[in-house]
Amino acid sequence: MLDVRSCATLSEAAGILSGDRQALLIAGGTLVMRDVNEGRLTEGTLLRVTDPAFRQVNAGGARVEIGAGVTMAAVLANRDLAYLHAAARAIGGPAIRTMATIGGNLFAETPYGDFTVALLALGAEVVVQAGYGSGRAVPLEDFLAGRERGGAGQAQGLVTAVQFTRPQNPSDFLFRKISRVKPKGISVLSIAAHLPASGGRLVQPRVAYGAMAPVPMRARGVERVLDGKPLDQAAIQAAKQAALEGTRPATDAIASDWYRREILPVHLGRLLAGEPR
Amino acid sequence: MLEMRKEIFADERDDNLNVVGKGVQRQDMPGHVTARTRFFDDHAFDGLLHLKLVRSPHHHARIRSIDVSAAERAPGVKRVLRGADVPVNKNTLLSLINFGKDDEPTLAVDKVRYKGEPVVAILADSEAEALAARKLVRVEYDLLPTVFDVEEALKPGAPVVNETYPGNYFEYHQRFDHQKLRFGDVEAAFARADHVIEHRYQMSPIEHAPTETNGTIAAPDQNGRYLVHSCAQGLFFSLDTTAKIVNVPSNQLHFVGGTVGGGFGGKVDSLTEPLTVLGAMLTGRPVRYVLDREEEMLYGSPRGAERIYVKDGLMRDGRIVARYIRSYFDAGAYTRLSSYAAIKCTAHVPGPYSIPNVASDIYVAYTNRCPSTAMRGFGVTAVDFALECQMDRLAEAANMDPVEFRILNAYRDGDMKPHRRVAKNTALVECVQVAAEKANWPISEQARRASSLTGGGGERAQIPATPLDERGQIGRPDTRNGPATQTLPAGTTRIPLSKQPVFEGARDGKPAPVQVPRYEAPPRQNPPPYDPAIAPPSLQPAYQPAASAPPLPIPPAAPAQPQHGAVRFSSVFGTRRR
Amino acid sequence: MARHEGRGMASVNYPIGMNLGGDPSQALIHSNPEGKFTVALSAIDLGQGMKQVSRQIAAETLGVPIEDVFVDTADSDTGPHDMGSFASRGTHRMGNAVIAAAREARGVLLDAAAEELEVNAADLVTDGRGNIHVRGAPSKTITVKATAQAAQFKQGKTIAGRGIFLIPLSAVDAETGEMNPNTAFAHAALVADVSVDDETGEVEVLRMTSAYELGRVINPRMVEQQLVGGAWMGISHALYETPEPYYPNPDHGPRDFNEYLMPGPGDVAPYHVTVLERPAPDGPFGGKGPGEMCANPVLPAIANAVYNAVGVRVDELPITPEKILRGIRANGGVKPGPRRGGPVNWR
Amino acid sequence: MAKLPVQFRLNGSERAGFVDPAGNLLDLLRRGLGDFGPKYGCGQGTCGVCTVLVDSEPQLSCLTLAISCEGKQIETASGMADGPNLHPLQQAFMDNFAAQCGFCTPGMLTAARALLTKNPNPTRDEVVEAISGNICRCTGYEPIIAAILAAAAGGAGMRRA
Repeated sequence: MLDVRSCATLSEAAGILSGDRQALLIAGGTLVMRDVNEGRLTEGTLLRVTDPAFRQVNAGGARVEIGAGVTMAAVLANRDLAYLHAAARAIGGPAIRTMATIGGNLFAETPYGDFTVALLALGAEVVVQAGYGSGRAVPLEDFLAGRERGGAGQAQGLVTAVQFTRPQNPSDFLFRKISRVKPKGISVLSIAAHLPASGGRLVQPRVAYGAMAPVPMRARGVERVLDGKPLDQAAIQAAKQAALEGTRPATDAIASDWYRREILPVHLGRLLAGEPR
Repeated sequence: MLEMRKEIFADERDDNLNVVGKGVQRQDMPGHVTARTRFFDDHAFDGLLHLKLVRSPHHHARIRSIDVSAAERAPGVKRVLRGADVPVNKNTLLSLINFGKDDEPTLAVDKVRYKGEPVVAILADSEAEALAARKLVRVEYDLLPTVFDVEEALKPGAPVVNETYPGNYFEYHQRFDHQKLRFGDVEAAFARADHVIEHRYQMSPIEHAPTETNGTIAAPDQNGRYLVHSCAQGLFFSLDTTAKIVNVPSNQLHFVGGTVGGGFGGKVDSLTEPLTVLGAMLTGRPVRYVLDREEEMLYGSPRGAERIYVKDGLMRDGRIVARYIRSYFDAGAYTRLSSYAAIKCTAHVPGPYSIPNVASDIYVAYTNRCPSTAMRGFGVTAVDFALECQMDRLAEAANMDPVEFRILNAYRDGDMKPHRRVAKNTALVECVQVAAEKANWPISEQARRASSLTGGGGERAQIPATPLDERGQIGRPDTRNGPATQTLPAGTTRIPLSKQPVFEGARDGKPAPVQVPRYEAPPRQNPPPYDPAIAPPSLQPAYQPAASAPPLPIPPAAPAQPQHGAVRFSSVFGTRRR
Repeated sequence: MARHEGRGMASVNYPIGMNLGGDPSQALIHSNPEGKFTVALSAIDLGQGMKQVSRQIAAETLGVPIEDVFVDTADSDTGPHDMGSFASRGTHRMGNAVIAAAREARGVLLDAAAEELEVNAADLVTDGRGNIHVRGAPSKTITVKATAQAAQFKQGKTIAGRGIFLIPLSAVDAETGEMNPNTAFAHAALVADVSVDDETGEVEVLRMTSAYELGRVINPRMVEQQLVGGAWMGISHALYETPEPYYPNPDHGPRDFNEYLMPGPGDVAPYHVTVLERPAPDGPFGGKGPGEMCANPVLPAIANAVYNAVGVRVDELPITPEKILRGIRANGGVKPGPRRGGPVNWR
Repeated sequence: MAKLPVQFRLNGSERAGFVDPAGNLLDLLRRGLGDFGPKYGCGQGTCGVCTVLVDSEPQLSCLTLAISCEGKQIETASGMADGPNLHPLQQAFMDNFAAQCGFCTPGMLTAARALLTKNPNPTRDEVVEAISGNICRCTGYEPIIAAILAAAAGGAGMRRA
């Protein structure tokens, strides 16, 4: 049977996680409790973290840190995080957003995990604490690669927070989730783009996709063709041409891999051009 | 937004009513908004056990062994049920009306025929304990070849899904692998039509997806009875099915329900009642068995898929002169209610249009998927999709506006329908006219003047001469393309008209208080006697012209039978229960 | 990118009740000593409004106020047998059974009133507000309440009635399919306006306009509920939902309401329904039953509208963006059909 | 496994129960405390029929650890009416015939209540967003949207949500 332990500090939770293979962190509950309710998770220990640091947001400065236990609703309530509101609002309905956390979203299986796509486009790092030591920052891309390799990313330790550099200009950050059902639906795909510009030209743009690979992925081909270019028709056309590089979408109940590939360039083009979906 | 058009058909109604016709508040609404409405699961019982199923992970497999010993020892587990524990472990839903053979176990014994088929039931003190114990059940399977396509399933050599029906089709009238409809000569009409247009349509399976999943609570009551909180769409239908499977007299079961969180057809199969009652009987404890959402989605019996071929003969002036439909119901692994849908579908062909030559062959095919069942529009929704898409194509081929085309071909009062009954009380023309008007879809003066009350009958009331055939004899796929065997003369009917409805209660001799239902006088024809329960159809005269037929005698009452079930009468179609 | 508007229509009929009959419904009605009636059934209310439909029919037939009638269903110990709530049979079959039971109860009620008023029961009428009086002489009157009290405490009468409605089962001919199917049919026609995105294949249902003929409407608000909710389900069937997205391949079945696609509250299409009433000769007050058919015309009307918009026929449901996109590719581009009137005559 | 105690205010009254450590709030409310207002519809967080307010915020009780509710304020649809007086949202749902089977209604009302508490004058889009996590299979949503807008127009949000 399942037991539950409450941990007053992140270190305590990290220590238990590293020592007990049957221990599992529970934050908002939207992933773990479903597994409990449906009988996939019947043994082990659920760890609750009551440490306030787990729910802390430092969003005022250039370097942003959001605790892994911060909910989507808390993101939406934070004006300093306005550039992330579209991504936070893409997660579930209001009740889910009251519960679902940034940290949980990092573990959500495709085609879920749309908030992580936004973090990926922001070049976020994941703070992972293994054992009782202190946390270390891992590039989100590496973290996701580890998740894809190892199934549960939990083996890497306790995710305590995510960090990233705040976009200079919030309007440089774009996010769009394509779903069949409105206003709330599971992803056909999602796209996030951070497009900082200098002198009318894009500088090191970062673009990420959800549901186009087993885990959220960077669109390196798109980033390459956009880098150093003005965001004009020609650049958008080139981005659409490069859109599919590296994609490995799945066929699932929502859409086929074929369809995902067909519409990704379309939606990327519309997003970059500032057109409605 | 709803608008009433009282002036249309006003002369056929008396609108001087007190409360009928008024938009007064629903009796159940205060309960709904205060959350006081009690659904089946909204009842507290002390000592409640929770039932969870082990289901087949395979689409088709032989069960080599089932080991429940570890599960039986697991914490909180009070009982583990296997097929052998089910008193009558073979049933078909329509056995209650003597239609079809028992073909479905409550818990699989020798093999599983679809992914998700129930194999073992676990009863424990909590859901969590039942779920944990579920992981401890060991079932070994030998995989069997599968078939998922309805037409593949009917080919010789296809894997046999359900041994009760070894040809993978439901058997109609102990003669055919499908239900026929024959009215006029479609082949001759195709030959002289200006266009012959044939297309294939595929209705998808649909999950009913009521927000309340299927479930039951059963509790031992006083006097050896069991109180059963049920979400069934047919209370006695479920009670009788349960009584048969757990093998108790029906009055040992006290079913309470009637307030259901959505059904749409998904709660007619008694998916949970029998096992829950059995669990309560064997443990002496109240038992709750509720499908979780994934079970409801994947194993809660969907609307069956249907594949429909429509072939039409069309004249340049837009008249449809022939329609032939070949349709396949995907029953999944067991019959449930598909056999009935095929009959209903046959009655619905060719849609609300007057077509002088119509034929159809409706098959029910077994495949290795979750058994399908009734859903909102059962037997009709899919055909309407096919027919109305086809109508759009025909209108285009005739170079006609789709609205004009519907009105031209619409059935009207007095038209003979292909199942050889006269259409009455029709209103398709008026619906099309009003919809076009509100949508601002311009139509011709002629179409605007059309009426359901005129233009029907006369020549359109005649039953044409009809070629018959013996295609699709049971066990003989080689006969599927056989020739016509004989021609029924024009005007022939064989089935007695329905008896007057029984409308009992007002025997006090008092004047009728308000309008009461009227039932139409039977038409003047006197069809010949026909009762396949007394004599199989093959022993009947091949045909009998209506004019020479004797008056219809009143059939004798069906003898009482000792089996379970609310309604008892002899088989009227299909294969009789064994 | 371009969005293309299209318009399509469909017309249908629908059989009311189990196809071949043989599906009885029964009702019991009784009054308490105050003239308040209980209708005991075993019919099922799964949201379609069985309780309220039975209640209105009972009140109308009894001639008493709606507040004086409650429907109690379903309990197999107290409610007599009913086949169930399916096949659009509730209003038609059970409605008739309730009428039969209510007529009998009303007969006793009027008998008791006649005895109190010392008149002939045949001369009595009810006003639907709780009073019984002599036809043409409203001052010669007694309340239903006083009548019920007199009947039960003075006259020794039970104000009760029982009813059954059964269309006897009939047979089907093996060779011709001849049969006596349903006796009542409802009708509908529906026009759908859609917009199709030619780069993504996505369909937006812009609006729908329909006309339904349903026999006598027992309660127009509840008819509206059925038709509006059913049209939403029709859109869902047409464009979104299925447990087997790659049928007949059984893989990728949805496991929850996220994966099982249905239109959300943001996908609602404006919808206008006009209702016609051609009473069914054998229906309760001429009623038929809108419960099942309300999704049916939506599916083909949308399919035909998509064809009108972009020239793609999708003959396999659901009409997913993928199928439309593949169709546009196969056709070498969008092929819009002729414009068909509009804009609609409603708002 | 030993049961754990948990205590909170449910619709204004102090209530307590014992639960499995990993037991969810929905089971405690329904089977432990007899509040059958919140329904079981999926156990997955995909249907919204179990929606309750935890400290005024909407949560899915099927995904909420019961023990995490210690000391909190839980409100369900069962406690919405003020004695015999319906909450304006309840009245608006009645007036707009916004329920058929009624199974999604408690969750819908709760989701709408959460909206109007924060936003007494929502737009249609905001209403749609507020109920986007709640499935209704009967009504086609339109009557529910209309009811919530009507309740807001009548001042439900400001009066008492």
